[in-house]
Amino acid sequence: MQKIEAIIRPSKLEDLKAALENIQIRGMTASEVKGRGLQNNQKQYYRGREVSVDLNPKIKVEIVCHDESVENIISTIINSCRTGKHGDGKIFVYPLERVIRISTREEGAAAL
Amino acid sequence: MQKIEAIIRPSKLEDLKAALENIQIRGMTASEVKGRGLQNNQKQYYRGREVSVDLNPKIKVEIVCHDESVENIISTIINSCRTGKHGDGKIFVYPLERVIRISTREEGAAAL
Amino acid sequence: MQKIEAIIRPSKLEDLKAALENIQIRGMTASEVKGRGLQNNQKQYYRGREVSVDLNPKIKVEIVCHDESVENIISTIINSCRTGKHGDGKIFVYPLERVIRISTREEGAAAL
Amino acid sequence: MKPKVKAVLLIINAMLLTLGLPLLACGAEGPGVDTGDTAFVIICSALVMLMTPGLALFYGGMVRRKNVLSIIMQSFTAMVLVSVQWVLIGYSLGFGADFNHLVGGLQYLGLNGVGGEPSLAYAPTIPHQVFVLFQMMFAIITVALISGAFAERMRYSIFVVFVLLWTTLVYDPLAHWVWGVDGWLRNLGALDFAGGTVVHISSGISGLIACLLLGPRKTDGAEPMVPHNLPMTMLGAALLWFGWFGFNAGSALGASGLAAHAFLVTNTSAAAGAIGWAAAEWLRQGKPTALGAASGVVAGLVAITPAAGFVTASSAIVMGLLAGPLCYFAVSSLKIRFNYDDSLDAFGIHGVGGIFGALATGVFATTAVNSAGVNGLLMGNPHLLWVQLLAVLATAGFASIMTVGILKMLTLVAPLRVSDEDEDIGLDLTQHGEDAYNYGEVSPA
Amino acid sequence: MKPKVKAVLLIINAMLLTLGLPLLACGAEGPGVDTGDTAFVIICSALVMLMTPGLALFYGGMVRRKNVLSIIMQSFTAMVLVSVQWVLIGYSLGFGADFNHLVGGLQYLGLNGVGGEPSLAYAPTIPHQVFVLFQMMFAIITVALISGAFAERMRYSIFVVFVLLWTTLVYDPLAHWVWGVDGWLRNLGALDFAGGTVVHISSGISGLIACLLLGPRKTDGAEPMVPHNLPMTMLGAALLWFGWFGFNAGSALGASGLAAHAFLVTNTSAAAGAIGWAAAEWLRQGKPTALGAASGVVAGLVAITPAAGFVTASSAIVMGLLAGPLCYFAVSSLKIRFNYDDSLDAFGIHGVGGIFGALATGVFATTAVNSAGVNGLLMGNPHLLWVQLLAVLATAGFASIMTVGILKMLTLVAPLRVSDEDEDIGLDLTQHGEDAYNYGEVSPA
Amino acid sequence: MKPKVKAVLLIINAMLLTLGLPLLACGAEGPGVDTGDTAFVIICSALVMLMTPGLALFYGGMVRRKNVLSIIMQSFTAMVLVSVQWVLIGYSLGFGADFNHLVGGLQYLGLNGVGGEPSLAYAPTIPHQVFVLFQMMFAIITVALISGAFAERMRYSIFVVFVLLWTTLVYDPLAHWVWGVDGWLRNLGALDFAGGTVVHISSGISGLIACLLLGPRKTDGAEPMVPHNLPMTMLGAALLWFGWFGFNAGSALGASGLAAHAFLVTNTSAAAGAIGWAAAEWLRQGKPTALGAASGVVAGLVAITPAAGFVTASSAIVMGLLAGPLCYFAVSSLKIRFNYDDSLDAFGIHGVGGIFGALATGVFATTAVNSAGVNGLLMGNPHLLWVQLLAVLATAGFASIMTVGILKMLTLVAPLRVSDEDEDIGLDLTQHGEDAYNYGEVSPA
Ligand SMILES: Nc1ncnc2c1ncn2[C@@H]1O[C@H](COP(=O)(O)OP(=O)(O)O)[C@@H](O)[C@H]1O
Ligand SMILES: Nc1ncnc2c1ncn2[C@@H]1O[C@H](COP(=O)(O)OP(=O)(O)O)[C@@H](O)[C@H]1O
Ligand SMILES: Nc1ncnc2c1ncn2[C@@H]1O[C@H](COP(=O)(O)OP(=O)(O)O)[C@@H](O)[C@H]1O
Repeated sequence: MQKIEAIIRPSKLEDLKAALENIQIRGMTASEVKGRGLQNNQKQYYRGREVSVDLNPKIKVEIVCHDESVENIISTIINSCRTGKHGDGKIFVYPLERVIRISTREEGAAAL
Repeated sequence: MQKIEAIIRPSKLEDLKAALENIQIRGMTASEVKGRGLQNNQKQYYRGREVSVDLNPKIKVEIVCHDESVENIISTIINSCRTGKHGDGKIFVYPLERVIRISTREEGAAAL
Repeated sequence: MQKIEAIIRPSKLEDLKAALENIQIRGMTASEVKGRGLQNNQKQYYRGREVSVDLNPKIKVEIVCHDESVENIISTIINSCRTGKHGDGKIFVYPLERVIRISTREEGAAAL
Repeated sequence: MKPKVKAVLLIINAMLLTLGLPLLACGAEGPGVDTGDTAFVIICSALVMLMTPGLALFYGGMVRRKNVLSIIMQSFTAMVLVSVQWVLIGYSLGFGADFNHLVGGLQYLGLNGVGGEPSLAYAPTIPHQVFVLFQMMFAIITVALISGAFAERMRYSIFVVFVLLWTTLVYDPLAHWVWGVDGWLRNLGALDFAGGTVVHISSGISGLIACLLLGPRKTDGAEPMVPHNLPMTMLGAALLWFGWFGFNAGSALGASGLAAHAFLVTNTSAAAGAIGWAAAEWLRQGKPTALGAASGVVAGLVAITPAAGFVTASSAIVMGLLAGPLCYFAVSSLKIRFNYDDSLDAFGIHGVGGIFGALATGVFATTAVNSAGVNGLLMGNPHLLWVQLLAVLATAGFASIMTVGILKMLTLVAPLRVSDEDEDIGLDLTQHGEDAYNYGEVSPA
Repeated sequence: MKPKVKAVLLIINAMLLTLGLPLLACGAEGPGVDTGDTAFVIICSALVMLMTPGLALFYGGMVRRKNVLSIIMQSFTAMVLVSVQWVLIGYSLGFGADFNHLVGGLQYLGLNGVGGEPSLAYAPTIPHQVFVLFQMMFAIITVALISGAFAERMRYSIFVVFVLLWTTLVYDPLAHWVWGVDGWLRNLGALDFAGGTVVHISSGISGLIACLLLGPRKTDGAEPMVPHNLPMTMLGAALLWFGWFGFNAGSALGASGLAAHAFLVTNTSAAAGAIGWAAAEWLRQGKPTALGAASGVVAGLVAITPAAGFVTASSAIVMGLLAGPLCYFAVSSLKIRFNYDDSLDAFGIHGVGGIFGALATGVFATTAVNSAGVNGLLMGNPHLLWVQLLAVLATAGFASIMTVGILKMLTLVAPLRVSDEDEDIGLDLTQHGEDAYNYGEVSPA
Repeated sequence: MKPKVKAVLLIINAMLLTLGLPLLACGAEGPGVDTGDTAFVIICSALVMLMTPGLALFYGGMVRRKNVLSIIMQSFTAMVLVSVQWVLIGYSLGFGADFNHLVGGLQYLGLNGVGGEPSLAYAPTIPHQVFVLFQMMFAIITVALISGAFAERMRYSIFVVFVLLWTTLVYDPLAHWVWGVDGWLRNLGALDFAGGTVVHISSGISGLIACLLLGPRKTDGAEPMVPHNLPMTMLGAALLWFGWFGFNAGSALGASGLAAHAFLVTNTSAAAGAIGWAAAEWLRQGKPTALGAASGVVAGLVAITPAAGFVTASSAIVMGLLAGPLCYFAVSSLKIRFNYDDSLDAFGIHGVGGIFGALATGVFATTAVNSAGVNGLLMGNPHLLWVQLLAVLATAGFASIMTVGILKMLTLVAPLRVSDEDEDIGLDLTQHGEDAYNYGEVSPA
């Protein structure tokens, strides 16, 4: 099993959820993060002081899945979250040792 | 060393902290996340419009520990966070390469 | 590739960003977390009730990088975030399987 | 006209008649109306009205975020229901012709006969309606105050019925006892300038009874019960303070020196209350808190309410300085000691502060301030203190018994509390289907 | 004096003269000024002024967090621009000597000749300037109300120009029609005590037109459109309610029994509106919401506005009980049905509630309340209802046509909406370069 | 009575006598009291009182979230301490019988002899106590304003002592200079309708001095210093605007045409100030901000304060249009240039705007508005401008010297600032042991 972690634009979350449901993926965990990279800074102004904001709001979506689904999920993420501009985000894939469902104590594939 | 990541109900955090202290585990990092899975959606209403909320508030607890503690911690989590209903959450276990304590530069077991 | 995850004091984020830019590291993802460990609890008071807060605000910084940069980044983090007191935080290093940039579909080193 | 339309009109017309509201000339002013006094009391009514939203914020900031709408909604519910109840029956029960010194008669049902002419008995220089309005705002906030005691656990439908029953069966008679012509406490000579007994003791004691009957909030597995938004509470306290000027100064029922005096001592006691509370915290905890200062302001305001037209500014300083630490003690020690879950200290501040204020009025009152008043203990008249004590006991006793009765009766119909699971999820979602805040991008969908 | 300084002074002096503001004695009071009435209407003006920030919060809590400053800024912009416009030209267009029953003349340009003497035609017991102030606050809130219809998408620069044009070309003439001496709707005998047509119908209808012309907010890929901060909305509703006392009671233009009556029915209808709306929700959704109660309060207030000086308290209960569910139906069903994106229901509440209130005035008005009024349908005079209907149609028609004209004209100059990308990022950042909240430690740098 | 109880009573009685508060008849109205004027000034006092919580929110929204309670608490502290100080000694120092044209005598200590009779010298148509109340609210806000300059770093205990010393040693004498009968600036003919010098210049300059003495906030390793909650700031600005009507119109001390005029020009200048500031931003940054509009409102209000009873509405437009950009320049360029850390621009807005307003009064004042006033430069009288300049210099000089003295003295006792570590953690936790917000489920335990 692997964990796919996608850092995406906040405005793409709804699209992503819909796209994933289309491929029967429902389970996920999302959280708010701020990111920097190649995307331009934002300019803000407070009483004439210009503040350059280099941490842009992003959403991190974590999906744990079977090895065979990884490819499909990745391309779904890319398809629904891509605008082609810097700031679209990244996908990171991590190895995972174990998965357990708390409510039933099931392990592994059954736990998803 | 491994990292145990538990996604739990917000109302179980206090119980979990207490249970972990009982087995001498104090170090942890917690954060707010939203999750979806098999748990039912919530219904909300705004000026007659029904909004179905499919991301439920959860807490992610991360605990880095020695390999031999993993089993004990997992069962402690299950025991204190389980209600038996959908939405109790998951436990994910990840491999870890290194652990360093910033204040002392200690590495490995000494850093925890 | 590896992921470096640093749990640091909130007041050190600006210093860390500056220090990392010095070594040409710009990409990162930051988020707010709360942590407990050896650092002392805070005392708060609400209508005469003393509340002991055992989750201290921290920032989690995640940096995905090439294997050869790991050492350099770790020492940069330590140098800029260390006060020597409990609560400075930890650095965790995780193995990573894949990295993909959404905007260009590039994989691996090119995606960073 | 289409017959269907005609039928609707007839029904509406019938409703109007049933409501019994007469079609009298309100615009016509009686003789003796003073525009300055009228302007003053109308605006004071608006100020007092603002106290209930102020309370909603004061309370709202102190609950956990999952219950903030529910507590605000309870204050709004009090405003909404009592506004209508007062017009239909409440005013009449409070200020209608005396019945056995216990309650007003039904002559003002639907504000029948209440118009632009002053009520000579109650306020001879302002239109009768202005007096009705002003008193209405008192009835509203009183029942809203109680909600602090059982915050975060009562079912909303129970609250709705509770408000209607309590205001009709407890507040209206009490108002008559103390302020109504021939009310028995008034006849006895009890002093209550702006509602210490009627408003604060009655709500504080009822709150205590209610939280005892409902039982404490669930604590196991619950997140820590700390205020979710203290700036909201501070804003609420400020609005309460602001509105309280209308409450106390307006109780002079005219733009007079007495009104100015009441305003002055009100402000003084509020300030002294905050100083007293914060000083007590500083001594005991090592740090004065913002919540403490705000709570001290309210304690000082509660304490001075019955006394505002009867005591000097220096007495107000003393009363505030005592009320602050006293209420601090009540919420931090008494509550722990006796282990009741008065969530937001409706009893600890309004009950305790109100009782203290009523008795202190018996100590500090002086006819030098107000020749219509009575001298208190310090002026050599211990009698007043006994009268005040009797008023306190009568109010507390009546409010307790009635509140027990109302709640016990309601228990027969339905559970008073939400289920444990709903309490866990929070009342906003479970009672109202709403989430107070959706700040983040990871918001509901 | 240095010549440069002198030149500057001359320029400033010239500006003053160009502005045409006379240097007349404002301190001198004319005969007939009543200090009580003056105190009352001045304070009421302050209360009405507070309604616009109240609206800013009411609206602000309902938008997504990325647009909260933009909507608050729109209310502030209305306050700021109309305050100056009113002094320079607005008051004159509304209340200057009648021109063809359609608009006021220019005699009061720059408040020329407006001083401490009462205007006998409009308010004989208060300084003329007080009347100017009071009316100014109405002009401000009216245009601010419209912003709810096109929230979260209009370019700020367009909004600025829209405010100036709309208030001058729509509001000022309308105010003249209904309230100006010899205005045609006033001559016709249409009743509008405190601005149902002028304020609520005109803004509601204009909002509808504007949101149709701008088109709906982008929904694909957007976060769910749920209110970001409901306690803020509740506070806003409370401030609206509070300020509305100034709005309606102040419209009596004196501290009279009529003012008290207007205050009473205003409060009653607000309460009944909330009861009606919440009850409808309870029946249909199974849960009454806090937002629903607050919206019902506003619906009740809107409905009673034209009627406040003409109907009884029992009629106010009926009007509120009907207005609540009616507006609930408008925002939850009508809007879905006809698929327009009236973001914050400026039309659904102010338009629908305003039309209902104007017609209901024709039904419930009675000279028993106010001998200066007219009897309505229920008192056997169907004529008034037709007059009210005509006033509604004329107002709605005029507001629609003018709003279409103004916006179409503006489209020629620049796009009305922000770009899709900017809408996505939010108007706070893209229009104002600000982020409303920076709570977290991971804040911008 | 038990001897112990008796002893306590004796002590309390002694306290009362020590406080020197007489037991005089406050309820009795003297001849010449006008209920309309009284109603007006009492309500205006309440409005001015609300400005300080308004300021608390205005400032509170601008600090970082870890310091929001500390800044709100500083405003509350000013309210609380000055309320008591004013009763005990402040009023007497300000308005007691003149001593050497510099300070009031001690005859009103503990408000001795201040009752329902009007003070003929100060306000002949309202009870003396009303004048006391109204002036009290000015004393409160003045010292609260200063807190903006050294926000986010001063120790709370130092602030407490600073408030008491500053209000007694700086504000009270200054009030006497400008408003007290026989005060030297008043004798000189300096015009200050509602407190431009006394309130704004004195607080602004003292703030500047204080922030220079304390030194800047720590910036290395600090999160970016951006406002944490701008809607809170907007609400604060709205409450300030609302309360300012009481401040300026109330300064007419009666419900007169002059009051209406002051209200009108106040509103006009506020609006023009916002237009000026936002326009300057639009030109320089490309975007007008909400914070800019709110700041411009305050700048316009500050500027018009000394002039409100002396200048025309068109002058108010000009003054606002100049004050906005001037203060914008002060906070965005001057502050950077001279590198002082006036955290929330107490000097940049109140100091700079206040000085501008005082001088502009010397330019624009005209007796056509107020025959009790004086003509200014534009009416051909350059003398007034010199007098105003002198008043500015005297105020600024006195405030600076005294503030330096007070703070230097305090430095001897204890450090003025919190430790670096405490500054890092935030003042809410370290000074008050509280956390302002606990929204999340991961909240403290
Ligand atoms: N090296 C990195 N480690 C962790 N997160 C990163 C890294 N680089 C970028 N990110 C995350 O990805 C987001 C998008 O990256 P960015 O470089 O701005 O544009 P692009 O989408 O073209 O890669 C960033 O905001 C940040 O959250
Ligand atoms: N595939 C997944 N990947 C990541 N997180 C998941 C996944 N499935 C579930 N979760 C997380 O676990 C939580 C609980 O899952 P859910 O399916 O609702 O109930 P259960 O507790 O019975 O597994 C979700 O809210 C989500 O945060
Ligand atoms: N075992 C652990 N697993 C995960 N996070 C931990 C663990 N121990 C500590 N942390 C994180 O590191 C932070 C600092 O740890 P702490 O023990 O307080 O001080 P030190 O910096 O000396 O290690 C904690 O607040 C927590 O966020």
